[in-house]
This record gives sequence, structure tokens and C-alpha cells, in this order.
Amino acid sequence: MSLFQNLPLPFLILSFITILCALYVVTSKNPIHSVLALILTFFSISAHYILLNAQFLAIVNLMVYAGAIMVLFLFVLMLLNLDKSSEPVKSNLWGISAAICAGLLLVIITASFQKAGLAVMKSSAVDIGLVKNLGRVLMTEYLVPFELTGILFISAMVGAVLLAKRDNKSEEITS
Amino acid sequence: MLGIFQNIEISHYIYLSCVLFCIGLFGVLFRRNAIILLMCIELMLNSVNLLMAAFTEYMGDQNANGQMFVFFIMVVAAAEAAVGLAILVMVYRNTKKTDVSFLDGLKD
Amino acid sequence: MIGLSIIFFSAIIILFTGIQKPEKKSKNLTVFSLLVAALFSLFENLEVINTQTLFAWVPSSMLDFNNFRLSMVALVLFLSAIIIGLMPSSEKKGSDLLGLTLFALCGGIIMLGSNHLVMLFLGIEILSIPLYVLAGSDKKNLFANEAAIKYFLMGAFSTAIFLLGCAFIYGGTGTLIFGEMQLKVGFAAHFGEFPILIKLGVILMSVGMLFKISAVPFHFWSPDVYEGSPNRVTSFMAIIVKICGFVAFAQLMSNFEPMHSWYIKWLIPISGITILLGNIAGMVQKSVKRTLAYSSIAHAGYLILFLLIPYAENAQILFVYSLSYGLSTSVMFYLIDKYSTADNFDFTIFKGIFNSNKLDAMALILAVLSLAGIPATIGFTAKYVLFSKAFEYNQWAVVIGLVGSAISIVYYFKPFKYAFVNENLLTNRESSLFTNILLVLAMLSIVVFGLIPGIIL
Amino acid sequence: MNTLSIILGLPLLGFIINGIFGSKIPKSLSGGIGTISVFLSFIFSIMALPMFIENPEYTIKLDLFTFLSFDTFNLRVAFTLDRLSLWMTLIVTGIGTLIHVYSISYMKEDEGFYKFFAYLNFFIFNMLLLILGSNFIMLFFGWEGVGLCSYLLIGFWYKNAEYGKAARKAFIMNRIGDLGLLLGIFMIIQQFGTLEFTTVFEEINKGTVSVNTLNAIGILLFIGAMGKSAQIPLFTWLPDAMAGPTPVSALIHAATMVTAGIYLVIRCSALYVLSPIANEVIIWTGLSTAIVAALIGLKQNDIKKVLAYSTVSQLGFMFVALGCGAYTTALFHVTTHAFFKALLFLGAGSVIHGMHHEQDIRKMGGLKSKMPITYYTFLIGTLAITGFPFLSGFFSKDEILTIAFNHNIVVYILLVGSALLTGIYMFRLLFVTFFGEYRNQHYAFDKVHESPRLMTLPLMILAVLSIFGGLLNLPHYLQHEGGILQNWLKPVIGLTHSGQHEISFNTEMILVSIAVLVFVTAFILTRMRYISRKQVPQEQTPTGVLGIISNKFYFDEIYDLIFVKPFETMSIWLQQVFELKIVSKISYGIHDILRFFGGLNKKIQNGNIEYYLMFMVIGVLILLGFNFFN
Repeated sequence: MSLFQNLPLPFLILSFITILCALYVVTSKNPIHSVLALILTFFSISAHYILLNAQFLAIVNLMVYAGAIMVLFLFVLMLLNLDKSSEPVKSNLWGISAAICAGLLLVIITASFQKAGLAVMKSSAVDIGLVKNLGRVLMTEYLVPFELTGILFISAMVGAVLLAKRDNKSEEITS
Repeated sequence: MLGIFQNIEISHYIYLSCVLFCIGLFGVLFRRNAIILLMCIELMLNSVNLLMAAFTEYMGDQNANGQMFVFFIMVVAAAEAAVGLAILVMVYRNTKKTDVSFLDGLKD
Repeated sequence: MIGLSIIFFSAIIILFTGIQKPEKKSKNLTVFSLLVAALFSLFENLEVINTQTLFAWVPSSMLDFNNFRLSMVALVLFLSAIIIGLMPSSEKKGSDLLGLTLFALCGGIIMLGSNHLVMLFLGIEILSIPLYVLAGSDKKNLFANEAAIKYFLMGAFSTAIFLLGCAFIYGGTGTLIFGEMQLKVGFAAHFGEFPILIKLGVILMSVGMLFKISAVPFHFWSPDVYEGSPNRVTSFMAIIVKICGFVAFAQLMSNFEPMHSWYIKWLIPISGITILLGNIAGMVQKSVKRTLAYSSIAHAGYLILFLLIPYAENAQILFVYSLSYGLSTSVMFYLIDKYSTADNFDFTIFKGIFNSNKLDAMALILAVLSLAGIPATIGFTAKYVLFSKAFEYNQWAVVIGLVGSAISIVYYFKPFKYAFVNENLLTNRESSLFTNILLVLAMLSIVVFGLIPGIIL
Repeated sequence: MNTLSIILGLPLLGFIINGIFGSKIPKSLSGGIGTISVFLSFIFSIMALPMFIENPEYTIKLDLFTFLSFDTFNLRVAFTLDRLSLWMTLIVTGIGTLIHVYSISYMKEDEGFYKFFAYLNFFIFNMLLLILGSNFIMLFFGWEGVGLCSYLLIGFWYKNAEYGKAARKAFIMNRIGDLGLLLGIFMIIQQFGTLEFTTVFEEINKGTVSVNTLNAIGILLFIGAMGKSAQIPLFTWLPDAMAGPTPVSALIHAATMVTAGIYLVIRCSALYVLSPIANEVIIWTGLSTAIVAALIGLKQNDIKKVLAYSTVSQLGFMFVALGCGAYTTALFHVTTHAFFKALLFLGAGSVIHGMHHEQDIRKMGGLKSKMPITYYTFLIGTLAITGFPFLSGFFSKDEILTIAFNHNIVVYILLVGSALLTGIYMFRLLFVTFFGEYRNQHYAFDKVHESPRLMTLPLMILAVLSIFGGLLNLPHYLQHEGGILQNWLKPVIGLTHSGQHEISFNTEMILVSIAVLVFVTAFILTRMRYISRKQVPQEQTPTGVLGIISNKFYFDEIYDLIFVKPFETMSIWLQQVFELKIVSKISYGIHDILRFFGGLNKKIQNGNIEYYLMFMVIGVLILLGFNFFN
């Protein structure tokens, strides 16, 4: 296949692992396995970041996604004590149609690129992704969104507490 | 970086990201467990992150706009995950289920 | 900008002073701060006060509140004051819900002022995340739970699609700043064919925005979520999210104006289907709240017609339309909240309203007439200016809009069947004087701007 | 603060206060607010007077905002106070104040007291809107508003079905006229591209518009005036409109509303001067109205109906003057007529009040001794309208007759006949009501009482005005430099008819003598019949020509036959065949189809989020596919 010609092996292997792990995430019956597979996916994506000269991003990705978010997922899974029996299996027809939809989307997007082709500019700068550069940009140009994330976090925090907190008064569940 | 990686074109990263995105999308359509759905959405977000980082690298954007965007996507994903899981816990408490197709009380 | 600051700080104050306490007192503070913020935004707009030195540290490439945006901010703040002021304060819930509402409003304002994709994205999320929580704030109500989870999952999904679009746009134009993006697109327009990355990006980003304003086929969440959420949240979603979402969408699309003839080719069908589906599905509903949800879907269709008009020319009309839609819808939700019971949202809740409460009956009549676009109300003014302007660009879209308006009368006039029945209506509560003043204010605006459109046009 | 906004705003304020808080405040307060708001408006108009006297060209403008704007066509909410509108404003607010004062006492017992005053104030506001508007659209707003208020006021005692019918009749008749006015306005827009008075009249004066167009516009506008000023064939509503409370009749149907048509023609004098055919139409319509209404008036037995037909007849006189181009004279007659007709109506109201709501003159008689003030003021009013020398009516009517003589001898002779009839029916009314013996068995004579001071005071003021009103525009044989009104209006109405100056002093003296002779004849004839022979109007309806007259020439019946019946038949057919068989089938069909699609949507909106997500993805696919295949 011409698509893979001249491609370095590490990239191919890395991409292969990424896609495989991602597929395992969506197909695994056991939610715990899904979470673990997702963490693996994130690791491989971090490796891609390093290939792309985004070294700091790679570390942050590991810390935030693999370290924080996925742990949160695991925690909730264990809290709710979910295992493979908890999810009813869907009919084949549904699976096929879902696959067709996703496949069509992939085909349409890739086909559009095949049709158009892309002008590629190679980067010569290597220090873009270092913390020095990122910090400068974050504290100058992106200062406003950086501060506004405060609003996001405080509302997410308050909201999460509000919803997940167990009320003392036992109320009737209404429907 | 290493010389051999010079051969990788931007289109490869686009394809890779699109494949990851579509896998995530397939998961969203296919699975019924709300937590897995949420994980699939995280996967979709990550594929976008990868694409952003790739564009930054290939355009040589000195301000690293794409990588900045990735930071904010991560921030939002974390907040979203927290709120989403809180909603899930709440629903689970009331229904003992995390199956999305089970909740269909609201309809025409 | 000053409005944003006021709202943010008052949200913090309300959150920390009122947590776990009944929200009665915080409600007055909230409405007051909203009105103050609206006034300040208005002053800022009219250049009575100068805030440029105060906010000099904000790069205009991130947040830029120009005149039109400031007037929209003032409008949104004013409408929020009406929404929150009209709705009763809950006895059980703490005032953290009000705080969250204000945080969401911050997101809306950020969307209105955003000049950068990151900012727009943050705005959308700051608006959405508190709303996911608010939709499910009635924790022991299964419908509210369902609404929250539906809204959350579909919202997060649409966010992912939106972000993919952003990535493509970034790849295609090399920038995230609105003005520069427009330059790049205009540059590309000289070469005839637009890069595929930009086209894909525009479509995917539009999907994300169309989801927020609930246009077909991304509208599925809205009837269900509107029905399940608490009334105040529904009202907020139907008005603020829609207005902010659409204005942000219009500002985003203004960057791709060189591709105008391309994107209206698929936006017109979306608009037409949205109008028809919203109105036809609204016709067969039994619940008032659901009917209003479909009505708001139809209004999303009318809103998309604005994109036919070049951005520079539609600002004022957009303002009038938002004002009209916001006023009428907020009055309708107030009445629904006042007269519905937990398990009854039928049209029969208005039975005998004319006999028992003349003010509310007048409000109902005015709001319904305005939503249906009957002359002498602001709704007519708004629809008239929109349709007459859009007609210059595409006749068929406007014809569909008119057909939709005609269909909509069927369900808008349903309350009239019950309103004049000679029967006494039992309300579950009395309105306070303050609420009634706000109501009269809204009613007056509906009539005055309808009779004398010259004031706002 | 602009004077104009105060003059306009006060009655509106009164309306709003009475409308919103009226039910909560005591009657005296709401009556007071209503009266004082109009009175202050009157005072402010008077205060504006000196500036207008000093400078003939003086105008006050108030330009509020744009009502609507299309490409080059702007509709502004703007008002202008010039000499003509100031004169009208003074009449409206002045007479309006007196009637408000009178109403406080007259409506004392009514439970809708505050509503009545709110309507009255709103009426005054609309009338001012009509007079002060600086373009046709503002005039039209006032015009419609006045129509609406008259509907509300005529049907004020809406519990009586007959009254409600009268109100509806007034409204519908007015609407027919309004259609003409509206068409005229459309034609003006089409022809001139603007509705501002000044611009339109400037264009006309340039002489670029053809005479035919002007005639057409003139006739269309006159149709509007016909409706509002009750001319044949649109006059039958006015007598029926007497169903309203008597002060309403005085205000609406004597002093102000019916003069709207006259005002319109005077305002458009620049147009009418150049359209001869329209003028002829106006003259002959006015003339026939004057005669027919006077004839009908002869045989009426309801005290208010007689006065109503008298109003219609007098309006006919005014239109004859307008048709002859004597705008000043018409306005002069409007003024004096406002004085004595308001006086007569209020006097009639006083009689009705004293007789405890008895309106039939056959059941009255001999009231002179019991109600002296009412009697004397009513007498003055009668003398003024019948043309007793040197009272106000004498001058104004004589001027009209002179102008008619100058225009066409036939018109003159017919008008003199009509004036004779006026004398006869007015004296008949006076004699039957106040002289002779008391004839009502159901209501003891002793119970008849004079009205309270609040009601007699306006009567006395109006009586004084009726006596001296003629001073406002003395004929030139008494005042050589021309009357006050004539000089007053010169800057507003450029081309005034100069007819009076063409005839010699001797001819004029002969005309005056004829007028006096007419008065004397009418007086003697009526006196012989009702005082000397003590005749009383018959109970049974007469036959022959008199029968036709007492049945109002069968106007109502003819209208019923020509318009109402065919429409009824047609509407029944439409309802039963067209509507039920065709229209409803189609509309139900469409409705069913739409409901079917709505039902389909129910299948999609099934509450399951998986389906929703799937549909969303399909939507994205379609959008992307569209892009891919294009």
C-alpha cells in the first residue's frame, strides 16, 4: 500500500498500538479492561507527542489523562461496582449500523483528503513544545482564557459536589 | 528529532486522528454503558488533541496555538469528566443502572 | 467586559454566602446584580463609562466587546434578570443553583465576546457544564436525572465534533484568531477552490453550534431535556443558550463569508427542515413545555435565516429578533411554571386563567401573539424585518418560513381554547409585587416595540 | 418641554391614570383628574395663543420618532401646531372641559364612572392627535382612535342590546368612510411618495399633478369625511348614536368628532381649491343632507334625535360652504355650531335628568317654570341655531347663505328652505318641551327638578358663548377689515374665497332681510300651531308624505334591503356550502396531513438516546456527504 511507503517503522508500530488499544476500549465487555486499554492508548498518544516535538504536552497528557481522569473513571467504576454483566448486549443489527456510520464518516473524511491532497510544510523549529516557550505564550497571549478556566473549574467543582453529594434527608424518588 | 521521522507527512497524522476519532464515535454509538460512552468521548477528544499537536508541529507555529488549544481541551475534558461522573453517580443512585437506553421516560 | 466581571464576582459572592441556605434572599441579589451588570454594559456601549484602561490587559484578539456585542450582552443580562426574577425561589434548594446559573451566564457572555476559537470553545463549555448540573439539579426526580444525562452525553459528543472542526480549521488556516482567519479565507477565495480542511472544519464546527441552538438534525436533546429540567433551567436554556449560541455561530460564520454561497447551500435546507419539523411536531404535542421546546426548535430555524444575510447587515435585526424571542418565551415559561403542577403540563393548566387572574391572562395572550408573530407585537416586528431582509437573498427559504409561521398558529393558539372558559383556576402560588412589575415590564416591551418599531430599528 | 407634548400628553395621562387606577380611587377624584387634564390642556393652548397672534407664520413642531421607514418613504410620528389646528384645539379642549364638568354631575350615579372619564379623555387625546398630526398617517390614527372611542362611548351602557347595536352601526358606517380615506391616502403615497402635509401641498401648488388625480383624491378623502361627518348616504349612524349618555352626544356628535370631516377638507384646502368636480360633489351632498335631515327632524319625537338630525343638517350647511371654497366660513360655522349645539345637547341632557330619563317630548311640556335656567339657556341655543339676528348662528348661517347665493341661485333657494325647516323643528322642540301642559302620567310634575349647579354652570357659559360667538367673524358690512377668524386663517389657507366682496351692499342687505324673514316665518308658524292651538304631536304614525318623513325616508330599511339582506344571504350560503363543504375539507385535510407527519416524529423522538446519537451522526454524514459529492 502506498500509504505506508517510506514510513519509519516506529511510527507504524506506535500507530498500530494506538488503534488496537482504542479498538479494545470500545469492544471490551469488561469496563475495567476498557479503562486500562484507554490508559494504554493515552501512553501511545503521548509517544506520538514526543515524535511531534511536543514534549511538555506528552508529560501533561500522561499526568492529566492517564493519571487523573482515568483514575477518576476507575474510582467511579469500583464505587458503582460495575462488571461485565451490567451491560446488556446489543443486537447485531445495531452494531453493524453503528460500524457503518463510523466507517462512512472515516471514508468520507479520508476520501476528501485523498481528493484534495495537502500542502505540507515541515517544521524546522524544535523548541516549540518546550515548557519555556509554552509558558511564555500561556502567560501572555493566553492569559485571559487561562484565568477563565477558573470559572470553569469552580462551576464544575460546585456542580459535581452538588450532584454526587448524598442528601441527609431521605426523599421519595419521583418520576 | 530523529532524521527518519522526516518522512512522516501531516496526512498520516490526519488519518491516524480520524481513525481514532471514528473508533471513539463507533464506541459512542455502539455501547450502552454510560461510563464507556464517556470514555469513548474522551478518546475522541484525544484524537483531536493529537491532530492539534501535529498541525502545530507541521506549521511551525511559534506561538504553539495548537498545543495551547490542547491544554484547554484537557482542562475542559477534566471538568467534563468530573461533572459527567457526578451525574452518573446520581443516576446510579436513583436507578441502580448506568445503561443509557434504560432511560427513556422523556419522549413525545 | 465589565458585565462579565460583575456577574462573575456576584456569582462567587452568592455561592459562598448562600451555600446550603434558602435561596430567597440570594434571588433578589442575583436579579439586582444582573440588572446592574446590564446597565453597566449599556453604559459601556453608549460610552458613558470608559473601561478601556481597566481592561487594557485583555488582548482584543481574545475578547473584544464591540458595540453590537455589548448590546447583545446587555440584552442577555436583561433577559436573564427577567427569567430569574419571574421564577419563584425554591424553598428546598440552596443558592448554589443561582451561582451556577450565573457561571453559565458568564460562559454565554464569553461566547458573545469571543474573538478566538479557544475563547469560543471555553465559552461554550463554561455555559454548558453548569447547565448539565442544573438540568439534573432536582436530584430525586427521575425525569431530571434523565434530562441531565441526555444533555450531558449529547453535549459532550457534539463538543468532540466541534473540536475536530476546530482542529481542521487550525490546520487549514494556521490561526485561531477570528480576524486573521477571515483574511486567510479571503486569500483562499482568490484561488477559486477552498481547501478541503477549511470546508470540513466549517461543517464540523457548524454541527457543534447547530447542536447548541438545537437545529434539525441535532435537535433531539431539546424536547426531552426541556421537559425534564426544572422550569427555570428550561427557560434559561431555551433563551440564553439559544441566543448566545446563535450570535456566536453568526460571528464564527462571518469569518467564512467568502464561502457564503457555499455554506448557505446546506444551511438553507437545515433551516427549512428545522422550521417545518419544529412547527409540525409542535402541533401534536400535549404538554405545553414540550410544545414550547418545539417552538424553540422552529425559532432556531428562523434564526438560521440570518446567515443568509451578510453579517454586517444583520446585527440590528438579530438584536430585535433575540429581544422578541427572549421576552415572549420567558413570559410563557413563567406562566407554565406558575400554573402547572408536578404531573400536569397539559394545555388545560390555563383553563379559566382569564377569569381568575387578568394580568397573567393578558401576559399569556401577548406572549402567544408575539411568538406567533401577529401584528402589533414585537414578534411581528422581528419576523417582518427578518423575512423582508432575507427575502432579498433567498426567496424559497422565506416562503418556508412563512408556511412554518402559519402552521405554528395552530399550536400557539391552543391556550386560547381554555383561557376564556368561565371557571376559576387554582394557582399554586401568588406572585409577588416585584414579579408582577417585571411581568408588566416585559408585556409593555412586547407591545411598545410592536407598535412603534422605530425605537429599536 | 414642548407645549405641544403637554397639550397632547395631559389627556393621555388622564386616560392612563383613570384607566389603571380608576376603579380604586373615589369618583370625585377620577372625575377631577379627567376634567383637570383637559382643562390644563386648554390653558396651555391659550398660553400658546400670544405667540401665534404676534407672528402669523408661527408654528410649533414636535418630531418624536420614525414610526416606519422604507427606502425613501418615512412615516414620522410628528405634530404641528399652526393657526388652524390651534383654533380647533381650543374648541375641542374648551368645549371638552365644559362637558367634562357637566359629566361629573350627570354620570354621578353610574357605576362605570371612572371608565366613562377614561374614555372621554382618550377621546380628547385622539381628537387632538387627529388635529395636531403633521401628516396623513397621524391624522388617520386620530381618525380611527376617535371612531373607536365613539364606539366605546355610544355603547357605554352596553347591557342594553339596542345601544350595542347602535354602537356597532356607528362603527361600521365609519369604517366605510375610513375605507375611502385610506384609499385616498394610498393614492397620495403613490402620487407624492410622502404623507407630510406640507410636502404634499407644496407639490400640489407646483401644479404638476393632473386635475383628474386631484379630483379622485379629493373625492376619496371626502368619502372619509362623509362617514365621520354624517353626510348622505352615511348619516344614519349619528341619530342612532344618541344611545350613549347625553354628554357623549354633546361632545362627540355635536362639537368635536363630526367636525373631523370638516377639518380634513379645510386642511386639504390646497387640494380642493384645484379640484372642481370634487367641490361640486361636496356641495350637492351637503345640500341634500341639509334638506333631508331637516325634513326628518320635523317629525321626530325624541328630544335628542331632533337635535341629532339638526346636527346632520347643519353639517350639510358646512359642507356647502366648503364646496364653495369658503373654508373660513365653514370653520366659523363649526365654531358657533359647537357652542350652540353643545348647549342644546347639554340642555336636553338637563331636561332628561330632570325628567328622570324620559326622552319623549310628547311626555313633557310646561317645564319652563320648573327648570328656569335650563329653559333660558335652551331658548338662547334655539334662537342661535334658528338665526335670531345678531346671535352667533345668525352670522355664520347668513355667511353660508351669501356664499351659496353667489355660487348658484338654486343652491341658495334650497338652503333657505332648509334654514326655514331648521327654524320650524327647533321651535317645535322648544314649545312642545317647555310650554303647554305637562303630559306625563307616570312621573309627577312636582318631582321634576332643576339640575344641580355643576350641570347648569356649563350651560350658562355656553349660552354666553352662543350669544357672542358671532363676534369672532363679523361680516364685512359690520367690520370692514374682515372678521377675526378670516384674518386668523389667512396664513394657513392661502386661497380664500373672496365671494363676499363681489356682491353689492344692497344685495347683501336683501339677503340678510330674507334670513330674518325666514326666522320670523318659522317662529310664527310654529307658535301658531303649538302655542296658540296647543297642538301636541300625534301618538299614531302619520301616513303619506308625512309618514315617509317620520320614518326617516326609510333610509335604514333601504340599506337593509340593498346591503344587509344580500350580504346575509350570501354569508349564509358561504357558511353552509363554501365553508363547510369546501374550505373546512381542505383545511382539515392539511391539518390531518401535518398531524400525520407530527406522528411520524413521535416515532423518532422515542426517548432513547442511542437513536438520537445515531440520527445525529447520520446528520453529520449527510452534511459531509453533501460536501464530498459537490
